[in-house]
Amino acid sequence: MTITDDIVKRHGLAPDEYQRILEMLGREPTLTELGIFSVMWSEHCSYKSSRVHLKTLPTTGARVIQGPGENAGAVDIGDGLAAVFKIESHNHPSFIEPYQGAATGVGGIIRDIFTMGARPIALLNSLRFGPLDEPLVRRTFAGVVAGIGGYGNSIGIPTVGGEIGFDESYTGNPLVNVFCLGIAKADEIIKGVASGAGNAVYYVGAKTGRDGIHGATMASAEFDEKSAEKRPAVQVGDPFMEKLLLEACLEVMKTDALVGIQDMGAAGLTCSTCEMGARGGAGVEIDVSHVPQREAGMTPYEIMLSESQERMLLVVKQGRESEVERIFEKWDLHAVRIGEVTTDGLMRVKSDGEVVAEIRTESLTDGAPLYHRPMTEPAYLTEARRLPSLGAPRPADEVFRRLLLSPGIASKRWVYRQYDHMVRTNTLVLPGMGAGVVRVKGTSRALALSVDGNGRFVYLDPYAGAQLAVAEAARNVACAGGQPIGGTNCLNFGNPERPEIMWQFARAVEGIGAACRALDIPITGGNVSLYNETDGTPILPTPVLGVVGLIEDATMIASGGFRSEGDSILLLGETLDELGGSAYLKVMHGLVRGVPPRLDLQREAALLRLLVKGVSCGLVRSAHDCAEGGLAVALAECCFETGLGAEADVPRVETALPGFRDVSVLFGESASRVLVSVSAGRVAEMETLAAEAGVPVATVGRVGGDRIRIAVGGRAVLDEPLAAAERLWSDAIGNYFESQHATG
Amino acid sequence: MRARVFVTLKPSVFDPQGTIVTDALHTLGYDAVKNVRQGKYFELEIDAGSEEEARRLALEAADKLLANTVIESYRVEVESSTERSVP
Amino acid sequence: MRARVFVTLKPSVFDPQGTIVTDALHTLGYDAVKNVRQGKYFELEIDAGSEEEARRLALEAADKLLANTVIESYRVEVESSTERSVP
Amino acid sequence: MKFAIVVFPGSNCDHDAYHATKHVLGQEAAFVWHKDTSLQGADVVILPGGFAHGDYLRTGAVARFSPIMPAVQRFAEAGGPVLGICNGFQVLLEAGLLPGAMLRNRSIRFQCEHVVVKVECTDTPFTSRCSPDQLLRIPIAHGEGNYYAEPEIVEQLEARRQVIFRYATASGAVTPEANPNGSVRNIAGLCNERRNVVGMMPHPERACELAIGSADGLLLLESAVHSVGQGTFVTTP
Ligand SMILES: Nc1ncnc2c1ncn2[C@@H]1O[C@H](COP(=O)(O)OP(=O)(O)O)[C@@H](O)[C@H]1O
Ligand SMILES: [Mg+2]
Repeated sequence: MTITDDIVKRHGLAPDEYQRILEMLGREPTLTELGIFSVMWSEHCSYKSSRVHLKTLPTTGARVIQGPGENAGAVDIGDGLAAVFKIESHNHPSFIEPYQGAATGVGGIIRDIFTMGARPIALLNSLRFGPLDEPLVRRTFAGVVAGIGGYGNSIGIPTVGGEIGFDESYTGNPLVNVFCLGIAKADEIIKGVASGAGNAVYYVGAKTGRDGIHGATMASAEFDEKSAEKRPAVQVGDPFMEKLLLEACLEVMKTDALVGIQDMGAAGLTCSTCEMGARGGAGVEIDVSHVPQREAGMTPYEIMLSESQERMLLVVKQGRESEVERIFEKWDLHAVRIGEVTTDGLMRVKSDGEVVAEIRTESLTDGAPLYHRPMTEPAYLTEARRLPSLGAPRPADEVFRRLLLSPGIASKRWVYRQYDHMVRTNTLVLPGMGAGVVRVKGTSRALALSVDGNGRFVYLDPYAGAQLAVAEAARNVACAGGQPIGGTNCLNFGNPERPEIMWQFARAVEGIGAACRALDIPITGGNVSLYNETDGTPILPTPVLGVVGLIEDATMIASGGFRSEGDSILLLGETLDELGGSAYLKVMHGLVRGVPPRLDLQREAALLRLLVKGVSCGLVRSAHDCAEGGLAVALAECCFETGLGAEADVPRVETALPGFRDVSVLFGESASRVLVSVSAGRVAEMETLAAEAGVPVATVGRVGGDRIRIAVGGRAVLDEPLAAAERLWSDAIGNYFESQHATG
Repeated sequence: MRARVFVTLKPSVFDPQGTIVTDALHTLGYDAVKNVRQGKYFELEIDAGSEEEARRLALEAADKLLANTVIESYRVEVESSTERSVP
Repeated sequence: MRARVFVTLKPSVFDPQGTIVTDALHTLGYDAVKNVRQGKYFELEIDAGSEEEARRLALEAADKLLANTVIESYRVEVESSTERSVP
Repeated sequence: MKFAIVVFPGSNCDHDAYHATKHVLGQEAAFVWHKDTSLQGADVVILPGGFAHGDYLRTGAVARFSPIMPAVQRFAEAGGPVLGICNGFQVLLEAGLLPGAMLRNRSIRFQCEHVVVKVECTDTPFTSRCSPDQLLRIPIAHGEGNYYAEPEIVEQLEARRQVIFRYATASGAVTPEANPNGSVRNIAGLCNERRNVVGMMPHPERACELAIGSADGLLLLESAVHSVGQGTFVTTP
């Protein structure tokens, strides 16, 4: 078969990319080879547009055991253990088939973690949808949530947290980012390498079908009317198979019979084969006719490109084969030898003994194109960063209620109730507010986990917005008492071939880098999802940060809810006139405008230290940061958690918009602010600690009663019955489904 | 009038449930059962003037709600009036 | 040979899924659909010498495994050879 | 005292049951693989929660045919204490060791949350340390926990005092609002006629330490230790 221009184009390869292939091979590729190049050089697998930028992120640190480049990152958490974690996106598949798309997203990230020899102990997710008023969005939302639960619950890994945002830009392009964390012995981490000539290459897990062929290229192509035809068969997740794989692989890994292992994710057998070979500086030869197949008549092209789920590729030490086979048999899995490691550095694919592809492994990995794509500051920014005139503000109580009812702020209980968040009996802080906290059995430690992002801020200022995402995730784990020790990121953006999008991307990565350096959070991995657009309209740029915090003493943790009547409430940090990008502007005025809150990284770092110290010594009884919806919403959330009311009087702020003084104080989203409660007798102690840390502090109120009362500068501005407010907030999301009987 | 809707995974779509059922039947000794695919089955009571109308409604319901047409296909049968009289 | 097994909840048993589907259809405006009951549907490929044998095997499989007879009843249809030749 | 924890492929609360019995309760515990045929001389058998065989056909439907099940059956017939938790309860129903069946939750969604159950009877090996009407705070996590039995069977269960736990409000009222899944008569757990086999949807093994939200479930495991120690429930060889 000769390769025509049209065939090249249908593989999503640019003409110069095809030229590069011709040069590398020194001949025309076979169709199978072309398919292999196309998936490996797709944006999704090669990071060709993003790599030059990602290189600038800080990835090292005293605790880092494994930085980017492997299936997941790993940091040292003491006691000879490592936390292995990563975040992955499954945006496009979740739009096409919400349940299966989200479910297989969960399955994929779990494999990345246990592939490293780690037992997965926690899942989180970060989701974005269009407005819930739209039936299609409700269907997507309900399907995604059910799919995440369906997979995670079945396999028995608790989903301990997450976040959800809503904006019109996600209507045709929802975001489904899943984070998983596992625990491994630090010196037993296993890598995805193939080495040792003659070592056997094994395939284990589900049979290969025609599903997801071109999935990897699809994840890199913008959606348009025509993509409906290109839509490949949807991949169906099989959590039961994955549970067997998980247990069997962990058992095999205990034997030290493995050289390396990698899951077959995007680009399936192709990706795992050439990446393992490239990492080990070796060649790999396989014969696809040995690959277990679900359908008759599959071609080598299809077998190599299939993205069937729940499959693993292993390299086994010579002489240990039967031991490995036996363990898989115990779990009713049949490990099949499909090839072996060679010395020639080639990925050689045979079919019934006949060579159908032969490519240098590095050509597919390091040899992939690398683009310095052009960047331009988007024109929309000048206008968007100016706050238009807003008319007269609505009364504070009305704004308060509208915010509590808005799905971005409303309780996510309807969602996390569908997730098993307690299985494995490690969850010390259940979903509800702030970070999820899981203990590490066999040690005295615990880990606080949070994923955060704010597309509005990033849209208005990618550099600052990305920093704010890092800071919010770090602050959330610190509120629980966790010292941030590592991070991962999922970068969801539009089409990188547009200079404006590329500029957003580059600035956001710079922002993440600067914030992580200042807060001492090495990035150990992540994921890039580009081409998130519908008919040319991009999503809000949405980098999502996952941060892991280490808690030395699992008995000294805090959650956000107030603990006892009579406790004093202190506000750490400073409130400024900062409504830009706020939920207030979005919900009340339908605007994504203004300048996002200013972030002083030094002050944020001081705040994090103060929180960790205050929580770990038992002084801080509860801590909750002021994020979406500002101070008023944060205070309400602290009350809702435990059903204790509060009374607060907060200082005034000078504002540029004369009528908006109260609004600005109540609902502005100034960064680096946390509401903490301490027992009344220890206020002075807390104040001293804050002063020493250089963090502004003000005692603003006390816990108690059955109302939420807030005064600004001594003047009462909000006085709401707690129970009624709580009901609005807790029923808001469920009401979209129950009352309207929306279909799911 | 009664319509029955059968929803099955499209042939190319992986059916983990059917696989488990097949395995379980083999364990029970039913080796003659070569393959099982699992689907959904709905019985709809429809207030319709004619079989035609009942069929149209059932087809619409299947397309809009009962089947996930991305991965499933469906088939509708309407019980004829003689059958209907059978309890 | 192909056998189809239909498993439905017994009439006396409340069907949570069917109820939700009925409500959802009403929300979509299909008020003519008075009631929906949801069941399971299996397609079995059976290596059998006769229709009789296929039926017997399918009935056994249904009774032992596919249906929980505490709450469900089942029905088996075996495709006749003429039907079988249809693709 | 030795607890046997049966591991089916897809069990996922097996480690939790092990942790609770071994590390919290301080008793001996052992995993028993579903393909085994012996319970290794255990005094108490736990069928843990999870998704055995994926629960793809029906919860517990495939697991009941596991090679270990005849041994469980014999152990139960001999009077040994058996506790089925969540998926384990579903397996006991499918195996006919307890009457009735499970339907999808009324909401047709999976639900994970703490609930309150009221102890109805204390004369079982798993409630002997509870007091009558005691309220326990224990989490549920299931999509099919909507217990159903034919009306005559339900009457029989009531008459023979086989209902062991009912979903209740925080103040102990057995009301529809307190019923998370639609179970008939708010049934959260029941026992067989001989009272040695107990099945329950809530997860006591997830409620054995205050650090994770509740220690009420520990009472059930302590009851088992006590009952076996008293000789009330021992297998008659
Ligand atoms: N998609 C989700 N999955 C699981 N839990 C979630 C999800 N979204 C939100 N939650 C939980 O709901 C609570 C409130 O979310 P959010 O308001 O974003 O948190 P925060 O208080 O950290 O800003 C948190 O405990 C969070 O973990
Ligand atoms: Mg928030």
